[in-house]
Amino acid sequence: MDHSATTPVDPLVVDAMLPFFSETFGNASSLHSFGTESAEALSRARKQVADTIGALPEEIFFTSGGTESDNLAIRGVVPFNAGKKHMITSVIEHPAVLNTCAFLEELGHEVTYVPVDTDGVVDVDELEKSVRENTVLISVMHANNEVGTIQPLEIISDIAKEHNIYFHTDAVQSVGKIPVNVNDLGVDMLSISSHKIHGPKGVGALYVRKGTTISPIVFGGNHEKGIRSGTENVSGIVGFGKALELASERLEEDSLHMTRMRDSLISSVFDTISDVRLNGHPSLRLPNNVNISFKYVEGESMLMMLDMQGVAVSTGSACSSKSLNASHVLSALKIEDDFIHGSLRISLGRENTMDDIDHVVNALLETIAKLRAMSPLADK
Amino acid sequence: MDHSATTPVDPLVVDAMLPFFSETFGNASSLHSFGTESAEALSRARKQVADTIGALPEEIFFTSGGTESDNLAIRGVVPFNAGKKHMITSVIEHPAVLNTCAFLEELGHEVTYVPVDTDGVVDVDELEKSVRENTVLISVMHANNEVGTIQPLEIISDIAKEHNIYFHTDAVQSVGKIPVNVNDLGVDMLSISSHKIHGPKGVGALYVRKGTTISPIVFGGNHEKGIRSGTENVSGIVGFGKALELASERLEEDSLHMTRMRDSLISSVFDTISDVRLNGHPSLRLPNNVNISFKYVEGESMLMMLDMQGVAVSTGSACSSKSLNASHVLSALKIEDDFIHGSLRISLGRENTMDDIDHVVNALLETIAKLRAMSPLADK
Amino acid sequence: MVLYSKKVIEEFSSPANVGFIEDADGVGEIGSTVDGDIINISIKVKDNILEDVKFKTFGCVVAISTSSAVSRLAKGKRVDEAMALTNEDVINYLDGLPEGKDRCSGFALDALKMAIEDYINKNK
Amino acid sequence: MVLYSKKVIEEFSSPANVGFIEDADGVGEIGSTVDGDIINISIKVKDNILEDVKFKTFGCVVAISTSSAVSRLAKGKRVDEAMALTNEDVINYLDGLPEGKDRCSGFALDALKMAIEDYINKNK
Ligand SMILES: Cc1ncc(COP(=O)(O)O)c(C=O)c1O
Ligand SMILES: Cc1ncc(COP(=O)(O)O)c(C=O)c1O
Repeated sequence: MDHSATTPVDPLVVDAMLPFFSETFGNASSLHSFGTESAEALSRARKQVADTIGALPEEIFFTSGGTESDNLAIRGVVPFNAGKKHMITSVIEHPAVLNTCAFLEELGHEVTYVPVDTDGVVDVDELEKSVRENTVLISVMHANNEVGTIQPLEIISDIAKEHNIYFHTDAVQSVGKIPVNVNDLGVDMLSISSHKIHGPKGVGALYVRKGTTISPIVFGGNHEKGIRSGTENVSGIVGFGKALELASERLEEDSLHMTRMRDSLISSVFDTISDVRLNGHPSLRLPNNVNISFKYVEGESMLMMLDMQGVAVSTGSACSSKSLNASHVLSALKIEDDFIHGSLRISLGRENTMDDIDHVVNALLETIAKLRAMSPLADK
Repeated sequence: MDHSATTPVDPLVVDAMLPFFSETFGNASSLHSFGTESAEALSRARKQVADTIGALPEEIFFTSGGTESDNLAIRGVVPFNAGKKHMITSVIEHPAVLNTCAFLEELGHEVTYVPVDTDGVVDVDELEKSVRENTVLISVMHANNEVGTIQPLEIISDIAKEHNIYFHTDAVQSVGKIPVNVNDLGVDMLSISSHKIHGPKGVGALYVRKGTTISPIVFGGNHEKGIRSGTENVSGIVGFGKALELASERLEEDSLHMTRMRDSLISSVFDTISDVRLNGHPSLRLPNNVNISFKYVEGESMLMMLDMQGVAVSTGSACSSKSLNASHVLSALKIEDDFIHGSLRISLGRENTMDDIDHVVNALLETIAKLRAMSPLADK
Repeated sequence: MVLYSKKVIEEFSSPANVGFIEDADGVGEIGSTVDGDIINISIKVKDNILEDVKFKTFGCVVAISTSSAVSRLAKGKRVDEAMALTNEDVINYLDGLPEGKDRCSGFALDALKMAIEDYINKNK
Repeated sequence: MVLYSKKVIEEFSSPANVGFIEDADGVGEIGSTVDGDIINISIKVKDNILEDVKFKTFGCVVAISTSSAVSRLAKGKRVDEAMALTNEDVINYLDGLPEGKDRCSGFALDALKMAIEDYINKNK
């Protein structure tokens, strides 16, 4: 129930990877036939990734994950366009984007963080207004990892094209859950992460549209056409390719299945628990994302109590050493104080069943009842 | 016979990894118990890595491989010491170091590339002379990947300490083959790569001595104490830890075994084939490295013919579209024209046997005979 | 999650003394929904002894488990003894708290002391 | 390695016409040890026909396989026909050469033409 954090590797994916540990273990950059088998495996995986998102194999660059893909897209473009020092992003991006932007600001670049509405949709008018002469890149995520809101990328793409600005999207959460096609979305770069779609951890890819000039952020033996050096993680890449292939084959079925579970979970919670709030957009929403706030109770406590009942979820509020912080995403959605500390993200996976949903609902009922009984607020 | 390029993953390592694909697949940064099991697995691996090199667990930072570790060590230190713009390295470093240095030069930093003698040993006097007021880092590899020469790191460490300069070493080739202890070597940072020691590809580590200030080069969710963001490659890291543990348990035995094979291979070649030359240092040499040049024949042709006989090796001369280039390492060793295009690196692994050595010698005999029969030089 | 000691988890999942004391002799409450923690402690005092101590807490695992721990530690103690309880006593009782979770560890004790002061003020 | 066509590999591993022709009518040689490729082609001409063509090559897989291919293509041809051979003929004969390996693909043909010119010059 925490599939947005990570997913189990599909057994078919593990099977696909196994030969590349001890048998076909060649270095894909070696000249001998041993290395060539690995190189061929990489080519197959590259095609699997490309096919899934409507790209060409030569537009796919493998990385160590979604975080590195985001870094590469932004830092591979922004600092290398002299005179164009400005980029635009949204306030609800993943830290992989936001912290990269913060780093660029330290280096003297300028970043505009466009706000979102209370459903988490990026304010497109604001975005357009923030375009400058020297804007080189727009980076807006496809779907948000916390509240599941899907962004209007097609509209943003039009703005980017009109002003001749590169457009990157972090599609780490959307791939495998909704259709993702680089041409329909109109993006120049797109980040994917393997472990979010039943592939292994530590692998990802950046799609880079032909004609987009990008510089590397890791230097070395010029693997991946010089864009990403380092001996290729062959087994990981093979698993990633297989996972994406499976995901795209199953997309329609999985998406329907998850949507059903999602909607059933949301309506059960609303039917049985009072003082709740759905965070994120009611319909422009990932099929596997449920993000609900419960009044009078706090996130980490719910998380712990649910964990005791075998339900793993996540929360947008974490009690750290300094403060009980609401996440930057929930804050950006301007959720009321009463609700902001009691948020839960329940993210479904294709292997979940309606029985799992029943179990979660029961666990939630018990958890909320118990915690509200302890809460000084519930009585007031 | 190309173990310096990569190694098969040890079956024990694969076994250690398997549970972390589909069973214990939690995100190590998640708060629920599912994620905690992964976090514990990372801790165990961190200790395995630390123990192997005499470090503390909190001094180990996991990366996506040797290349990234080298990048992190250099780019995490050099640009963040305002006023200290100079670093020193050697001419025979791996491209992961050399190309990172080239990038820093583009950014306005200054790099001195210290030469080596004809055996590939770094000229320590030159190194000391090149120290400046504003030198912030020395990066010299422990053992060279092409010719196997082991560098006098202890001496270089004394120079670094005397002048208060950070000292990094790329130990990607030495770990698992010769003893590597960060305190004996006197280094502040040390790079390791998993796939060179029978671990999975796409994982590595950088050792960073406590008190060394280093900045990240990948930004995001602040994994690895903020030094390396990105969801941790749990299965890969577990495999890496196990591989290092095995390597250090077997070090003495493996090293002896490889030394015997190496010396037998070298003497057989010298006994049976004329006009040959051993490249690299005769004794300060990795136990698994054989690098020999054969007059009158060219590297790629040898490689191909050996490959047909099931022997995978590598060569320091590659025929590219522009020129038949000798590697920067062989060039730095000032190997004569007659020998420079006919180099072969045969790098042994612990699973090789004396029978394998016999097979290689026979394949070499046949290959050299055949190619020399075609060569216009052999007759002249 | 293993971050927390067994004792913390125990205290969190089976807390003692949950509730408001209707005719309390002293009440202490700290926090707000903005801060995200509210701890309410009410006490009943008889013959200078804390006969009853109850808490209601909105907050994280540490907020709840320390509240419960404080209520147990204080109950049955003399007023001066209860006032002498330290943060360390609470943390020891819970077999330690994980690093970085010390922010709210003192809140429950603060609320108790507020309640005791409330009692003392009322009986001056 | 699969970079190379089957035909290239075949030609490389079982080359035809290896050797120097002792009493050659024409010899062409290009390259040096510094460059790293040396191709020597010698020819025997009778009645305006290349009766024999032999090569000796120091170089990479492409250098050797194109040398062998050129020797096969030229042998038995009239002098003018041999002079008319193109790089494309050689590459077609080898079922193509991988990208980035075109540097030395013309050397063998150049050496052949040097040998033919040598023959023509000698017989002027
Ligand atoms: C939207 C989004 N972007 C980027 C990432 C980072 O990807 P990875 O976990 O592969 O580093 C994540 C996942 O944590 C994510 O949800
Ligand atoms: C000396 C040396 N440094 C760095 C590397 C790069 O490590 P990795 O292959 O893990 O990127 C290698 C291997 O290619 C190496 O031999």
